[in-house]
Amino acid sequence: MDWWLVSLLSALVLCPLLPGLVNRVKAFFAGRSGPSLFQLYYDLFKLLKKGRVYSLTSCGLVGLSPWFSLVCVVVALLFMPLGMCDSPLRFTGDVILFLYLLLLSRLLMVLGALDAGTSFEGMGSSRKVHFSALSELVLLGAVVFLICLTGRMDLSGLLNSAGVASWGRYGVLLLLTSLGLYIVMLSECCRGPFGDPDTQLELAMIDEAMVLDYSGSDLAAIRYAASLKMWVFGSLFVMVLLPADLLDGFQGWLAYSSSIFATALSIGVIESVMARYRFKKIPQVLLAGFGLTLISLVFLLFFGGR
Amino acid sequence: MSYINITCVCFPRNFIKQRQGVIFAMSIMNIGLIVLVLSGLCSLALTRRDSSSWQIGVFGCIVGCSLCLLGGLWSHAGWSLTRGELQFRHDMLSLLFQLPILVLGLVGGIHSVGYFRDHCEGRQGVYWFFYNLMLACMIWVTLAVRPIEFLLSWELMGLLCAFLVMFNYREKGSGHLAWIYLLACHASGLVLQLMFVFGDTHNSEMLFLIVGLVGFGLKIGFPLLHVWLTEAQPAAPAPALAVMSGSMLNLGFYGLFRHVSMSGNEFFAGTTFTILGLVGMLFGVMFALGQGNLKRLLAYSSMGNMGIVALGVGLGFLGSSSDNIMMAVFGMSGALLHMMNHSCLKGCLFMGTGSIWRAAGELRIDRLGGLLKKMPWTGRFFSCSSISLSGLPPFNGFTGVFLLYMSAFHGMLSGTGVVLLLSVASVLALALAGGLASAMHAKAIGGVFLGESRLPGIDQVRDTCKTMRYALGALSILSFALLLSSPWLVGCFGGVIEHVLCLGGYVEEGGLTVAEVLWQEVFPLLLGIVVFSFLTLVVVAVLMFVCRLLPGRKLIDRKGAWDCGFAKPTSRMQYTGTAFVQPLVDYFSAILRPIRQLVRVEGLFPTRGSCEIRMEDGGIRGFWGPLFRLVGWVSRKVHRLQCGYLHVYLLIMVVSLFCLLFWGFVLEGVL
Amino acid sequence: MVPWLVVLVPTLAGLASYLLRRRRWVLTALLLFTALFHSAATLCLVLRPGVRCEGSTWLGVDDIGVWVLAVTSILFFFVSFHTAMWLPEEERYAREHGEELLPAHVFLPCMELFLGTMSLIVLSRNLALMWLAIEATTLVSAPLILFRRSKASLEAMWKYLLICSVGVGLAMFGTLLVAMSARGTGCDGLGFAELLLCSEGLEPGWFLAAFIFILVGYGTKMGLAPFHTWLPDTLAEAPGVVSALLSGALLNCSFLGIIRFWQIAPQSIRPFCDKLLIALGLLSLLTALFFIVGQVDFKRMLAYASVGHMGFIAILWGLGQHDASFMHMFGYALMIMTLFLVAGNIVFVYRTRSVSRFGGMFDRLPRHSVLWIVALLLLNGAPPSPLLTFVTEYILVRSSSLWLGIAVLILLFGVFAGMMRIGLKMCMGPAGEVDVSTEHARTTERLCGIPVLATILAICGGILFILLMSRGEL
Amino acid sequence: MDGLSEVLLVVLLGLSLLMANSSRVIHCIRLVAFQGILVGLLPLAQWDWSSGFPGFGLLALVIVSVCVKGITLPLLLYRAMRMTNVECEFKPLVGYSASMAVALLVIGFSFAISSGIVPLSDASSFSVPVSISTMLLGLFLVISRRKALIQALGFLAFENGISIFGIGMSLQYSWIIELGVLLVIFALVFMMGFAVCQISREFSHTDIYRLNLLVDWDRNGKGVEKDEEVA
Repeated sequence: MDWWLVSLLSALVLCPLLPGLVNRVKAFFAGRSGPSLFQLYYDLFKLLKKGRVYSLTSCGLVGLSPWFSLVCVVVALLFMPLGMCDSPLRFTGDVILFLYLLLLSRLLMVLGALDAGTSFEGMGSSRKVHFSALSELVLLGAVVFLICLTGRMDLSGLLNSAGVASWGRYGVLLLLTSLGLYIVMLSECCRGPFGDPDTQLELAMIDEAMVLDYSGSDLAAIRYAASLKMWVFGSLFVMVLLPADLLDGFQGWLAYSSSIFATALSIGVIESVMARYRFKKIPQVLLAGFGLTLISLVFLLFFGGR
Repeated sequence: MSYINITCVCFPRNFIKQRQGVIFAMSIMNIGLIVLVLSGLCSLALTRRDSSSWQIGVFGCIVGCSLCLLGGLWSHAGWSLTRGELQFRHDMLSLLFQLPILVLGLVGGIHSVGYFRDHCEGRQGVYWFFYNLMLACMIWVTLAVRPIEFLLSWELMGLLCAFLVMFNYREKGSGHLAWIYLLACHASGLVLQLMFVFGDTHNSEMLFLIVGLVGFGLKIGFPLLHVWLTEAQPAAPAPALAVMSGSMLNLGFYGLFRHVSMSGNEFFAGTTFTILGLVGMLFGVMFALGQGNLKRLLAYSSMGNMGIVALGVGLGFLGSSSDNIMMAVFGMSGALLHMMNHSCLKGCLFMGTGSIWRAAGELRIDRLGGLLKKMPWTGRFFSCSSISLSGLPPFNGFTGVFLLYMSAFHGMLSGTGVVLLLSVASVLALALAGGLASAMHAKAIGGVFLGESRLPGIDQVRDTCKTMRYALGALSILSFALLLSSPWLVGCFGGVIEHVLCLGGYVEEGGLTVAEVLWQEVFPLLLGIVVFSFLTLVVVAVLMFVCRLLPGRKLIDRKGAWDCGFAKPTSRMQYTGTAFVQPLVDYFSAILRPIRQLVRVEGLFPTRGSCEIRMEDGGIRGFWGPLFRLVGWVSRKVHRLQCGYLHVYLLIMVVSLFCLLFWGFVLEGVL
Repeated sequence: MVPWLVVLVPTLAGLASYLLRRRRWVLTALLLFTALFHSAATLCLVLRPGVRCEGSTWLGVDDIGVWVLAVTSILFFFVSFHTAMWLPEEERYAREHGEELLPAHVFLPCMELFLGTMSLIVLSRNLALMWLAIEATTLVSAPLILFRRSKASLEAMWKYLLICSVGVGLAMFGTLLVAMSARGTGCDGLGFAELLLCSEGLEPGWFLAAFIFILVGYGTKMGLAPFHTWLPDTLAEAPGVVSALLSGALLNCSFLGIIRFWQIAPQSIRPFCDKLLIALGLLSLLTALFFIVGQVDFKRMLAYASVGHMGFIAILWGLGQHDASFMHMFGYALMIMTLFLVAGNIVFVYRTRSVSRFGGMFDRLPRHSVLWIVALLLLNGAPPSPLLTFVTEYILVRSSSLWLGIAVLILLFGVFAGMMRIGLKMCMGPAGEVDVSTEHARTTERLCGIPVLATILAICGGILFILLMSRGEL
Repeated sequence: MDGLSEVLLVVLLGLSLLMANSSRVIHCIRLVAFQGILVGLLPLAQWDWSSGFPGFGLLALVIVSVCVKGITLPLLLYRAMRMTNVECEFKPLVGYSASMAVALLVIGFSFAISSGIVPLSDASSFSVPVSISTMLLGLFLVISRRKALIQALGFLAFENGISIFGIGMSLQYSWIIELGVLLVIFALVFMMGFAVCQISREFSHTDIYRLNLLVDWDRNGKGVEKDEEVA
């Protein structure tokens, strides 16, 4: 319980490190000394101090959507079994609420982008809804697999009750599923081969294109929410991967956080060794991720002794 | 087997005691019906005097609906009586389906006052006549007992709705739409008649079931039987349309629950409903994605939502067939809850389209935009309902979908074979549908209310009159109330669920009764949902307030959208709704078959290019169109017989005379 | 006595009004008088079975006959009043536009004679006399078709004359064959009563041949497919009132002709007679479907609809649902009359019958177009119609075998689809290419009184039937 | 004395054969008139004179029917022919030699089927095939000839065939009916003659085959858009 609180706080505090970490890794690969690890903190502070400029076309939704979507992500975070301990707020079926809150945050960002009423933001949001509709499929596929594996219906139970024993039996399937989740993470956070976060070319953007017209504290909220979302998806991936009953308490927290940072490192590595996919290819990759979860499900149901 | 032995739902027949309250309730309800009918007739008679006709109409609508509401709620324990030739029966099941009718009827009446204020064309009397009679007829459907009465009310309801679809008869092609609608209504009447006759005479349960599914599916809008719903119904005036697609579609399920007893072949019913639901849900939401007209988009989403309800019912039946009461109860209650939510939200949305139509005179999404500035309240109500209808927390649309997920999860955990397969499939399909629905509603909201306005005369647009806004507001508040009250609301479904799933209070050892499941399993989950949704909203409000204190919250300036340095972004630069969903439409083009008309820009000094994407309804393209064309072709061939030559006619006569003689004397060998 | 009056008074009235052609009001008065008298006498026959003299050798009436007679009488009542209102308008228009019409002193007498001969069909208790009457109807109704002296109407009349004469000639042969089959029994002279008594003695082979000939002969007159070929031409070319009488009254009377022979059929071949009726009925429904779909002329559409309904009635009779078939006859007669009267007025305003030139009639002729839609719906059995969906169709499906019922329902649905498509195309949408002088339309709007009355009556009948059904008395 | 009646029947058969391949209208009219007279006389031929002189009713009937069928109607049609001045039938729908073959076939057919039917009475069973073939040949004329007048004649022959059957089977029913039948047939043919005159006045020809305004079959593919304005 207390370690859950600790890791919740650490998530809220440390999540801006993830982008910095990724950037450092990329800089290392590029042979540059990249921006500081804490760059995002500086940016957030600066943005919070700045005032905002709204576009004339916007109808006030611009001011609302970043904060609302941030809150959605935070509330979604509350259901996660952070630091290997079940969330105190769990209830049966909260996984659905969790996923739909993420969906809502996405929808709000999209609406905010459409509110600005410019072509690039429309483009970004249209791409966003396209990919997210498919990543929703992958996520539910993973959830179905986990439910069939663990027999639990709350997020904590799902991620946190596949212990060493089940690793012994279904390790491969868990790997496949986590791979699918990894793909979803990449596409949702627009990292890696799916989107190029630090491109200057709007035509290649997804999330960044959606936030072109934000400024000041709104932009801060968006940046923060993005990194937090990265944390959330990363911990989804990690929790599936880590055997639940291996560690707990401080070591659990340590393993958890460190593996999330490791995930960030891997993202950095991938971003620096791979080129961005064409947008036509992204749905296929997502479907491949869905295929992974489906395969693991099928194996579980038919050869898993159920 | 048939309608006869299905007794009142929540209690055995002998329980009916004509208590004072019951008698009071009955008479109140009958008075309400009478008021509806009479006011309709009066306003038709006074149609020359416009003001008095609409006053009488709306008065009768409000009074009648509220009386019926009062009577219905007063004794939900149920009653049945015989007034002269007619038999009425009222119970929980009826009440469940009456509530949307009455509430939407009431609000729709208020909305249509504003809707027709300056656009009556001297035909308000006609509108109110059909509107009030339609409401009365729907109520009668929920009260009718004997098959002949049910058929009568059913067909009358369809007819009155058809006349409402005809109401704007001057539009081009309105005749064709009205034709489609009439055909659907009549077909459902015929099939139901067949069903009742089978129930009478030919004792074949499966046939009875299938025919019933077709007949009522024609009202629900199952895939392939949905054409009238998505093509024709949007032609009706918006308030009436709200009532129709908000509460008349439900009546299809009412008929199934009331008159088609599935006992004995739950498994078949479950499989059928689930598959129909899956197909309908995905089909509806995909086609809705591609629609350019707001009304049609919403109509397709109604089809999708009916698919969701059917999915829930199917999961319920699958559960009861595999003795998995958790699955059964979760599915069924989710279906009913989603039905309620959909009625409320869809009513709000369609009335919203009415307001938009009156304010902007345009419903094509790509021609609209930026209306939120012009009509803020309509916009807010519309957007909230829209997001809610795409099944997202923290709105009421989420609760029903959530219960369906839970039911499917239970099916996965303890189901095997087909049940397992279908529940996995329904989880995945629900996920996909959720994603697509959010995209679709983003298109609707963004295209209509957000961004730069594409409307030529946007400056003249004003928000609509108060009554219409009040109607929308009332429905939005009601949907929020539905969210808050959902745990307790679901608790009331017990009797209905028992009746529909033919559980009849039967419990195996150590098992739970339906009521126990509802109160011990469903209630806490919904409570959790409600709490968290509420929490989210509160946190957002608090955050919005707190952030006002930040220095970064102060608004420095409003400038044109930056948009990577476009000097002056015009409305023609922003993404249209069509462009917004184009990747998805292309992705599903195997199903949607979009028809693309592209005018490329060419030459050194290109003139304007354009790209238009339309899509024809899948049912028409795939099935009905070819069928009707075939009949037309055959009949054109057959027309040659009436060739105008007297000699041919006489020859036909003589030849057929000899054929008959041959038949009689040689083939039959009567001699 | 009363039966004789029922036949004689219209005939004499016809002759008288031909002789007194000088004064126009006399013609109208005689027409209305005939209608009133006929309905009064029919009422008397309905209410007082004493005066029916069923057993008589020449004229008399039984329950079936009374029903058909009542339908005919009601029909003529409405039609005569409508004629009294419509004919002057038509003649005025013709005078203004220099058209040539059949003079009223030929038209009205022919109508009265038509009524007389139809009553004779119903009342005759002798098969040969009935044959005479049916042939006579052909004679007296032929000039009515010629009302507008157009080429088309002339052609229609010629076809009507020849086809019906040949058909009825075959029926004559059938009647002779009945006499042949009756030889053994010793009752000659084709009196219906004694044939009914000695029906078991009839020689089945001869009688079957007789029945087939009768079916073809009177079926031609009744409009059963494939002998219906005269019907669309005639009903389309004749003026509305005449079409109403032909389709509403004459077809039923000819069906009664067939029924008479069915009644005296020996039990051994009745099943086959029923089978014949059902087969021809299905064929008629099929014909109606395929000719109504893609029809371009709305009066022809109505004609085919009546073919379909005749088939439906035949099927009902073949299934042994005799009451139902008569109920259907009643509702059908009322509705088809309404439709033909309305169609006549529409043609009177628009001067064309081709659907493709219509559109937006709700604006031009609001009452008529509402009436048109409602009557089409009622004819196709939308509630609360005395017809198909609620009463007779329900009974049919209930009493028929599964697949027959389904087939009939599908056919009826197709007919409904075709008719409603045409009706809605005419009434809705933007205005068609025909332009109508508004005052002409306004004057015509006044002529919708009788159709409205008929529709109300039909609806009342429908509600009555539905009540009877829900009581379980049908 | 059946001999006489059988002679008459043979003659009637020959008459209808001739009618089948006579091209000139006047010729047809003569044949029909002759046929009518013979049919009218047939009852007398069948009367066995041994039993005494036939009754008044029968004689009256014979006289009337001979007058109507043999004299009045042919005269009427003759007048119609003069008014419409049609002399003969150009290229009928079925050629004359073909008509001859058809006629022979029809006669064979009718003999075949009537051999199947048991002769019920002492009356000459020979009249059954004759009547059937007369009827069928009459119908054949109606179906296969273009001119309205010849169709009317064919109808008359058809009626004659029916009455041959009635008389041959000696199905007597009350003379009122008989007279009525005669009257109706008279009126019918009268009406037909009148119609023929009308047709020739309106259309300036009496070719029924060209009389096809009223159709549902759109020959030219694009809807039946005749739209002859009513009146």
